[in-house]
Amino acid sequence: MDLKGLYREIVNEHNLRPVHKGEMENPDLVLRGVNPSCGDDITLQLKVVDGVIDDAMFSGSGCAISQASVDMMADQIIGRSKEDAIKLAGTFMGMIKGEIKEEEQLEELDEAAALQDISHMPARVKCAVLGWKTMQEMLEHPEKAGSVSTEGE
Amino acid sequence: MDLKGLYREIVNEHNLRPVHKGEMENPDLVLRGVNPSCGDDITLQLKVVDGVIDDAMFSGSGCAISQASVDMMADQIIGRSKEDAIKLAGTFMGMIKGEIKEEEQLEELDEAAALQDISHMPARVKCAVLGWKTMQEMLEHPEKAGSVSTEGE
Amino acid sequence: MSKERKKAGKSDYMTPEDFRKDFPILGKGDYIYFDNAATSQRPTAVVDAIKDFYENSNANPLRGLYDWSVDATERYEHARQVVADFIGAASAEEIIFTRNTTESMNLVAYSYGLSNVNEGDEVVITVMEHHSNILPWQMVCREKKAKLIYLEPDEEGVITEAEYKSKITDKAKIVSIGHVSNVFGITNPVKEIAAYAHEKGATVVMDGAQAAPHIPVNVQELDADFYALSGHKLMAPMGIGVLYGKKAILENMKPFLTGGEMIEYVTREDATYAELPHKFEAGTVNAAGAVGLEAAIKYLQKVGFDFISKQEEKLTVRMMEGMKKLSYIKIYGSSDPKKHSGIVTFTMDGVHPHDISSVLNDDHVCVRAGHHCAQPLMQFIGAGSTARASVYFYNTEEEVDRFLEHLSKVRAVMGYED
Amino acid sequence: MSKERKKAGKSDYMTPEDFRKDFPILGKGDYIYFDNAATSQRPTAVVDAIKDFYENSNANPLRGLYDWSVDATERYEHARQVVADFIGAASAEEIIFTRNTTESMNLVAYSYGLSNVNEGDEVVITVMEHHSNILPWQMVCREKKAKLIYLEPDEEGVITEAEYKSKITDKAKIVSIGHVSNVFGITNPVKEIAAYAHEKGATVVMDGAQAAPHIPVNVQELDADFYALSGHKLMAPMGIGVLYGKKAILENMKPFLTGGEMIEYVTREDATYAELPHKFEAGTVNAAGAVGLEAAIKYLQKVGFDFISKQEEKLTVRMMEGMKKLSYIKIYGSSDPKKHSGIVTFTMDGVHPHDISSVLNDDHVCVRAGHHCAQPLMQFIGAGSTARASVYFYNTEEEVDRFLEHLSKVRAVMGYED
Ligand SMILES: Cc1ncc(COP(=O)(O)O)c(C=O)c1O
Ligand SMILES: Cc1ncc(COP(=O)(O)O)c(C=O)c1O
Repeated sequence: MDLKGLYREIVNEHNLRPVHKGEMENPDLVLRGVNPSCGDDITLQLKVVDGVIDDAMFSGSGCAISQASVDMMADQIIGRSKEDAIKLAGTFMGMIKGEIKEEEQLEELDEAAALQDISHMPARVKCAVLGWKTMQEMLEHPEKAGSVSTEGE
Repeated sequence: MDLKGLYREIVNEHNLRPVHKGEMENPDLVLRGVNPSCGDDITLQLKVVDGVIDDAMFSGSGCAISQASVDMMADQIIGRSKEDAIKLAGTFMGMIKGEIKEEEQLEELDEAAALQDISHMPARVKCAVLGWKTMQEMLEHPEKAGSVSTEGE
Repeated sequence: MSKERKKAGKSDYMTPEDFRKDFPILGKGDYIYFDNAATSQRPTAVVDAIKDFYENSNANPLRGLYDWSVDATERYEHARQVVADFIGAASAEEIIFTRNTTESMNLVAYSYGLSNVNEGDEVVITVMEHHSNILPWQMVCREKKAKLIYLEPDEEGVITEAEYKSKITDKAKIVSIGHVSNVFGITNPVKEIAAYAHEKGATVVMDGAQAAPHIPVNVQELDADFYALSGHKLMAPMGIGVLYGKKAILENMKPFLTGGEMIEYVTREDATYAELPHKFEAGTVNAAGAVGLEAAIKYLQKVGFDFISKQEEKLTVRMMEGMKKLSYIKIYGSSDPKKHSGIVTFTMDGVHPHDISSVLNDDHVCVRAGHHCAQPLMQFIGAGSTARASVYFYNTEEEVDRFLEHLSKVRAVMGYED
Repeated sequence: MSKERKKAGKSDYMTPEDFRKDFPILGKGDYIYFDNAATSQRPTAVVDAIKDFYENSNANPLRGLYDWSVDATERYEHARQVVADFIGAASAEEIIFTRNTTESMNLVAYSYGLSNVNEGDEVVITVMEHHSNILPWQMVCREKKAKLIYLEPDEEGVITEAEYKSKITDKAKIVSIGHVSNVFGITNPVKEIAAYAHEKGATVVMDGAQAAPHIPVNVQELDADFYALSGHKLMAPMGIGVLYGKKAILENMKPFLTGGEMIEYVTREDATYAELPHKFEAGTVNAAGAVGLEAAIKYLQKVGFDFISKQEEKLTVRMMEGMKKLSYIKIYGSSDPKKHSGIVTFTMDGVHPHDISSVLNDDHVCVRAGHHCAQPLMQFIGAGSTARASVYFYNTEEEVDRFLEHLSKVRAVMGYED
């Protein structure tokens, strides 16, 4: 796989100029996600209004793939219902694991589908899915998602 | 090496019809010698008069090589001074380790020199030297050599 | 393929000769290798797998982000999956690579035993166990002031229902049983014992060192909480073994060895541990060994347990029949050769087992003599030491005949006139 | 041989090309393998030795009385003697075969540490240690309520005399130091530390995993009480490691793992243990691994530490000079390339080490990225993660140049316009 192409075409833009990076004021849900082996360490913040994700932001640091992936994810989930977002996370992780390959399903992911090639790079899979796993976790187990000040330590 | 020849020519005679096997009355020195890995287990008994080995006997059980070797040893040490017997043990062990090969030195061992070929059978070395080691130990450390009733357990 | 042939099953038409060519050592000289219970021989496929690993994907697995390391990781984890499937584990996470059965048992004893056995509790094993399944429990019982209980077999080598039901009580915390005995060759009723032990609330450990090479194992059907085996006894390289553990149990255990590869975070004061199975695999793993184990399992599956047991049975029947003709020989364990897993342990009147082995070696016959790392069993059967001939599927009837021929002459060599 | 040539010494005329042909993997494709600190590559001689063992003397060593087992035992014990000579041990009994450095360290911690460290005592290590030389001591200190003390290096990576003299006190029971750091590559003053620690009454453990492949080691000159190393880092197979221990100390230690091969007598209640070194080698040994280690040591000796260090130095100087031209790169440890043992750990502004490694992999350059199993050191130097290029004697200047060329393009790939 031409990893360099992937960086140039997709990853760098989101890594160097992320749209959703920063601290959100009064988020409804906050959860930290970490990949111990890489040192990827993000804190995802969501605002949820009437079951719909109104805004998503992240802070923290990590490799370009983890950072870009979470930024792209934010693009995709804002405006979706919680259920929809969880479903989308399933599609993304299925794609990365190489289990979901149909164009039609992948279209749902829009730009995030560009990370499909990561499925051939097992060592980077964790980086690509960190944001999505964290999002899924916080929506399915909102009890784990406290406020920034306590969880962000 | 033709082990079978060794058994036929030397070992069997001493193993099946040992001259010095049995219990000695009132021995001066008694020591148990054991090879845990083979199960060879002998108790050597010596009578020492004026620093000279007056009689030697052994009891216990073990493989043919260990039994024959200790019987041959008894033949050789009876009538020798303690110092001489210890020296002879050194010669025997040197021979078995393959370190002593000179005819002249080996002649000292008389019939026991027949076990020289054991030096090519590392797995049986322990069997061949058990009696000699026990004898050496009890002469060098008479404090370890108690009476049959306590050591023979 | 004719109808009969199909019906008869493939293994009826296979012969050891189909496989012996895969074992270079068996073609060298006229040695008869009958010490398979100690360690098996390795087919070319296993050595080739090791070579291939080193020549094509050698790198330190699990951490590297570059191709070779990713490759090494995949091959290592693939081997883990093959092992999981081989013994019917629910998932590969339940498979921990160790050096051998002995290390597997020690891992359970140190990490599970010391944390779960308390004063007054009981640990139940049998008197037939290999030292590897005795000493670690002696350690646990000593440290924890618990009691070590021994189940005893009847004259046919069987642990009866009455025996285990009378000795496994509510006090039992751990019941650890050999699946197949390395002295009698008998297959213990581990499934039944496990069911009963579980009723009593005990955790069940099975020593599969002698079982895995000979009979199909399914840890879920046996309901083993832990199951240990050694690669070298089933044609894999030395230095690789397996511990299976139920996920729920492994997850709650403390790590045993600590160091690289088994952590998440380490600070100066403390550490958190990696997920299963890595939590239990400290330091650089033996990936080449695991890859060799995979090749061995695949080879074994190609041979098939069907053929393995048929051939072992055929050889054991022949061997025991031949030995029965020698009145001065005593065979231990079951009188039924089919219950021996290819293992025949015996003594010869007036001849020490070590002499039997040495004399046979003069004729290039390899059998073991000694306590077979089962001293309590030797004490139980009243033999300080025994001789043991153990066959595997690559041994032949002709070898058995030659062995019997040589065996029948041992007493004469030792000076007896029968 | 001309006079000059003789005087110059053999290693001046050797080149990596003299050896690369012995490593099949190095001839495959255009991969540049710069992760030698994680594991080395294996020469054909090592794989051949394993193959030869399995094809000519495969049997379970140490117990069999027949030729193959005797042969296997002799080869195994011969390997032990070769290791003893390689590290200058007084006798082969002081050499225990383990799986790797990690297991060696755990053996010391469990068997010596837990019995000799008491409440209020101190164990002294450095913040540069590999997790294998941290976690076992955290365990000992936790169990025994002792204190773990960390020596810290200065900016050049040096543990100064002032540092160790101020922190090793009469309370120190164990001082355990890496001989060569796997991150900085620096050689620690272990001999001086050992002398001081002994004065204070402490026992000295040395982690030689990174030292043994690169510099001559003499455990008696260093006065190490224990010394650990891994075969796989010096071209031996995976799955074989070494623990050296002074005889007088080993003799007084309890066994660690228990089971077959390490006992004298076993009764139902208790056991007595075999002599050194077998007391510490439970279960079927990895004889083929030991034989492979012997072959590796012999190969290493053929290459010679002279050539190894000259070549490593040459490559490291070139690499560090090249990297210094890239202003966005920061190198850790000593500014003197000669003090790096071929290990260069670095970070790149704005690019995560994992991305460096992945991008370089696209160009078939293998370097490691992460915490290198040394998280406390990462915390100390304030880098969550670093990249590491590590060379061995078979690497070439041409490879260094290509590496530098690729490295200089990483930031562009990552979207920076320098
Ligand atoms: C300094 C140091 N110590 C210990 C180790 C652990 O070695 P192993 O993983 O072979 O146990 C390593 C290598 O990873 C090392 O570099
Ligand atoms: C029944 C049984 N358990 C355990 C072991 C120990 O296996 P290893 O020496 O490979 O640890 C053996 C083999 O020696 C065995 O036969």
